[in-house]
Amino acid sequence: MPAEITQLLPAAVPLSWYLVLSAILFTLGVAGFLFRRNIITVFMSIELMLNAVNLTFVAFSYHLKQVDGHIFSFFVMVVAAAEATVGLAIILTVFKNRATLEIDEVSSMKL
Amino acid sequence: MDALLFLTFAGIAVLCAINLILQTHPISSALSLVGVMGALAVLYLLLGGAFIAAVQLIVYAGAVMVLFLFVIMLLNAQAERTTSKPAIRAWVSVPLLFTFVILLASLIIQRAPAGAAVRFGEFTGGSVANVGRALFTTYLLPFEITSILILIAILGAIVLARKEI
Amino acid sequence: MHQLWLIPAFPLIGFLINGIAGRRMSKTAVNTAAIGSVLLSFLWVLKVLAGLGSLEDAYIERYFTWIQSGIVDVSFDFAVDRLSAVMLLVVTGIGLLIHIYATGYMSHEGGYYRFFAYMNLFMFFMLTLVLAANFLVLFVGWEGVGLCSYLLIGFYFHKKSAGDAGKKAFVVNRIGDFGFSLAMFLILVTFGSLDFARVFEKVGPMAVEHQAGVITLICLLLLVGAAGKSAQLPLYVWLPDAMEGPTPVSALIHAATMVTAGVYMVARSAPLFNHAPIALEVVAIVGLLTAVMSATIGLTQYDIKKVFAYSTVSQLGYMFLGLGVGAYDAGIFHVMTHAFFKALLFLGAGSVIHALAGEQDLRMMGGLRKKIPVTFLTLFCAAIAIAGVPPFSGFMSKDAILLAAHHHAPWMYWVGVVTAGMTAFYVFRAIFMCFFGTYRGTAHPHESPLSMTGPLAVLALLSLGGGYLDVPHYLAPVFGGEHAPHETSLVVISVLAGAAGILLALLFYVIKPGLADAVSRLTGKLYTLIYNKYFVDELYDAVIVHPTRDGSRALLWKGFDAGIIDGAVNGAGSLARMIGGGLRHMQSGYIRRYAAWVVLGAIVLLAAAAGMGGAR
Amino acid sequence: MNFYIVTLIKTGLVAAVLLTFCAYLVWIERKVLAHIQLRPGPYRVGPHGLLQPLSDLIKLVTKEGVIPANVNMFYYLLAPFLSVALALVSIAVIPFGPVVEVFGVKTQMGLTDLDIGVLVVLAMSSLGVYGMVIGGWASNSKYSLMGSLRSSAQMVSYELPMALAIVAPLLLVNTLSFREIVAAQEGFYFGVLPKWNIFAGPLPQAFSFLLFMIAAFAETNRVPFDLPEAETELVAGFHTEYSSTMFAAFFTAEYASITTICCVASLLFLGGWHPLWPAEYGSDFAPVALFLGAALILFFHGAQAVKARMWDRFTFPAFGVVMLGLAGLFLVPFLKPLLVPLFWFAAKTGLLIFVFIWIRGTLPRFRYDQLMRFAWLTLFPAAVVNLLVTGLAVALTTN
Repeated sequence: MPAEITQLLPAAVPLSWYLVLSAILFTLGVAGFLFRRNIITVFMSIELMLNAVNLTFVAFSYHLKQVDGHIFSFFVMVVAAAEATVGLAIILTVFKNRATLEIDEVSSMKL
Repeated sequence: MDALLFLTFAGIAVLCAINLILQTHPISSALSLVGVMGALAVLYLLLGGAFIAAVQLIVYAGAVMVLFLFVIMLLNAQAERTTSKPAIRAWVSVPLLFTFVILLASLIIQRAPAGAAVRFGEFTGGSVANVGRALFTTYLLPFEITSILILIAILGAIVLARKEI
Repeated sequence: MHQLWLIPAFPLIGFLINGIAGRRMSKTAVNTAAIGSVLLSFLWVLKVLAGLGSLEDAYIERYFTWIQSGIVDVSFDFAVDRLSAVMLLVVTGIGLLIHIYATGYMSHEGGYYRFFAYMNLFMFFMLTLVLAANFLVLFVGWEGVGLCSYLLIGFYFHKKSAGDAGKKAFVVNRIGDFGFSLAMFLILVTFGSLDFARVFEKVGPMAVEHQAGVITLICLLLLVGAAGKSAQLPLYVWLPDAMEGPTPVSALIHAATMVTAGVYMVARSAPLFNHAPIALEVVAIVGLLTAVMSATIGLTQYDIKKVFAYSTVSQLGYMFLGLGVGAYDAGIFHVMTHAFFKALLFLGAGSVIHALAGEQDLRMMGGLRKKIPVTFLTLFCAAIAIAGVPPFSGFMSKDAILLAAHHHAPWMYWVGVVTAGMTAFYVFRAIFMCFFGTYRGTAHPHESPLSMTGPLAVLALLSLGGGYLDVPHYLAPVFGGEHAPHETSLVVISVLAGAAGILLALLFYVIKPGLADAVSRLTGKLYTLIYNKYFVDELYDAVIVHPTRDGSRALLWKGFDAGIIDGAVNGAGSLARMIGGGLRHMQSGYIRRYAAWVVLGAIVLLAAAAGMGGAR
Repeated sequence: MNFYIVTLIKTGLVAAVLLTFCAYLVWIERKVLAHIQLRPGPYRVGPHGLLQPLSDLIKLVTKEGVIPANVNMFYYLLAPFLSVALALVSIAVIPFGPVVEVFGVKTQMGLTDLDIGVLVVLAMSSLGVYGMVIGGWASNSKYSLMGSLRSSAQMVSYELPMALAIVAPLLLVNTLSFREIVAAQEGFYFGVLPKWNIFAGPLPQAFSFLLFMIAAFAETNRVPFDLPEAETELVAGFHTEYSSTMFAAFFTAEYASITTICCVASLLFLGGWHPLWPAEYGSDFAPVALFLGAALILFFHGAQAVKARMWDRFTFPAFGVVMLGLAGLFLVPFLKPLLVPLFWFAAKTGLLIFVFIWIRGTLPRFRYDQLMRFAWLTLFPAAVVNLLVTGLAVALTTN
């Protein structure tokens, strides 16, 4: 590896980099939620936000030298899986009833 | 080396995430999300979370996202049509989001523990044995409740997927 | 560990079985569950008592911490000492007999399983009450027996009078419970604990309050509670009405066990009362007044169960008199003997009623001696026991009380003696009206089945011989062993009073039947007063019930509820509607718009956090 | 830098061997199937068709790569790449033998050894779905789409029992590293019965092995679970629209994953490179005896060659000489510690692969609904019960 690059970069990654990365990913998730109109994509944006949060958990787990953060992200994954199951089933039902995946067309509670 | 790896995979994650919101076709978005997840898995490895990295791939990338792809293909979802509306919304939302991320980042940098740094290999508490021990002792109750949650989710999905609704 | 908890647990299991599955079970199965559970409980009591030996000191079993909050630290404990040992034997023994009796008595009634479920539940709560090692556990049992009493009085809930009687008992008991609750709070504040052992340990070194103080207040409040449960003045009014319940209930709950809970509680709190002589005096006077007043009412009643009900109130008065004059052991002794003969009286009365297909009026009976001989014989045993004929049980315990009363204040003795005479009179009046003379009714009397006469016989034996169980001596370690000196003359006088009562009854109702009416006409107004129970119910109605009801209706309902509360509720509703009307436009149904609001909120929060600076 | 050089050498070696083996696996499969059906199989290209894979390769590469109209080009090209890449990644965590010393360099046989090797294999196998899904979707054909839906559902469903079947032996060995798993299976009961997981106490994992193999058949889309490529009934599947090299890539991916999964099975259940019987009883000479026997048979057949196959007179003895040479290699003292474990590992894996082919020649195909019902109503509950029983046995015997 060229010496210049090695000198340019810190020997160890500051914790805040991870946290800022997480913040950026989270914001991108929010942006996806706000800009995309396809329900499935919106749903995926939520998954992105969850992933961003998981990164913070794991990063703090490293910082505190405790395994608890991993457990929390594990639970987040489980919840995400359950959420995906039910959410996708709902999307299927919505599509069956309204023949659309546009989120703005699903703005009323009744048909 | 650490920083290089971090920057590489953080870059991949951010690029994939941007691609997620820029692509109009849901399949492309889904695959971008898989990319984000893969990159995050590598970052978890760097943070000493071997188990959580593997689970990230197996559960998230291997199961949840496959489910998404599945539904997209089943519904034959098409790319979003462009409409005239987003212009106004973008004027409001983009500054809002920029404020959000800048505030968040400044808060993080302001309050992050000074001098805290991540060196690969310094923390090995995320091995399968450690996670398993914590999961089956300290977090036994949440863990068991999780199983109930999953059961309910399965039931809910089955009920929703029936023909009559 | 002697597993005390099993004692109440058995009836609880019986209750659960009958309560949950009883509807689908045969009568035999219900009987097995109900009687079996009580029998097991009784046997377990015997085993525990045998295992515990002499019981000089209380034996305590701790189970778990119940409430822990600030100074309140209550654990769920059971304890047995000699006092509760006597009560345990009485409750489970009499309870067992009455359960057996009830299988015969209730055999033709609807809601058979329900009856036994309630009875078992009652046994559970009563045993909890007796076993309690602190005031709060005792209170649990206390409330529980109140509940069961309510349920069982209103057992024939389709009859309005039964439902009303149940409610009356419940409400009157609440007044007493209110006093008990206040007493518990005061105990907690004063002694920092509700444990009997801790409280009595702390009260020991305190000075005896010759002037009213906090202990006196506690004791008076406890007395209020006891008066409610044990039907003392002025809260006795519920007990006569409680006779609406099935007769076994009257025998078990409203004669033998529950109503003596007040006596038990006061005796249990003896160390407190010993430090409050004023309260003790009040206890004695309340007891005496109750005894006299209800005895006079008993003289004039025609309903056989009412007669015995007033008799119960009167006898409870005796017990309180015993407690009040410091003869706790005599009081508890009388609790036991009274449980024997009064249970017998009620069960006998039940047998009579059963024989006459539901007739309760003494004027419609007569001459039943030949037709239902077993019932007559057993009832007669009970009557001579209660009338204080030596050497039977009533004589023993009543004399112990009277002697102590004389030792305390002679006038109390004399009033007691008069009451004893009246007791003998009204009991024998009932016996004579029922079994002698000619039959005045219409039904065809028949002797009761063995399941009923069996318990009657056992109780008769206990009524006659129960006095030889030397309870006061046994209880000496609990209350201290000072006894009033034995004075033969006093004993003779009280026996004579009893004999006079019996003879008078004989004269009035067997030899010259018309004489009673003549006397009642002669006394005129007084008789009417007594016959109508001193118009106490009417008085309570006029002074308490009506004003409360009218006041509630006018002020609380029309004024406060309809005006202020409803107004506030409606106002809140319309306010919410107004605000909602404005905010409704935010609820567009467009999820992404909601998300934008959330983001905005998050930004505000973050900005606030950033504005606070590095504050951690 | 020593590490990088050694790793590069090993990677090259493994890749070369694996890819060659995959190519020859096709030849082996065709030969075995042919013999099951009493045919000679490939025979024309080279002696006994040994050059057939090469000619197949030339054919596939030189064919025109048809790209159907209106496909999503990026994903269409990505899919085969993804398939083959993910299939090859798993081999990186699989050890082939113990730590050895070659030319003074101490190294392990295998590319790397992770603490979570088993999880990596699982993860890669679950990511393997993407190749199919994307390929089927990008082809812009309903047959492909249906096929990819079918196969992804199948893969996701069978992944569960497979993972559960893997967990049961892991309970016995208490580690997720393949090397340690194999190490835990060293030794013999009563001096003869190997302590492999299918025999090991407290609960022999033979049933888990069975479950794992069934799920492995489904994961690799092999008969009787080869719905994804049922050309005759369902117009094949996700690769219907693929041709030429891209088709070859899918093909390679499938054979690579068969190889990987058989390696995993022998590592998890069959004791890896540990011999079937102790060295005291001459297990080290088993390869010599085997290759000698093979040579003898070849010589015999060469002598017996019929007129119709004149070349056999020369080819059989030639192969016999090769076999003799192989047998001789196992007698060279300094190669022996290197080759004997490798032999045992290869023998077990090879046997399992033979079983794959054998089954293909024997069983008919499942119908799709039967396939899914079998996964969820038979295999999955069986795996759960198996895991619970194993866990109970382990819990009762430890401490």
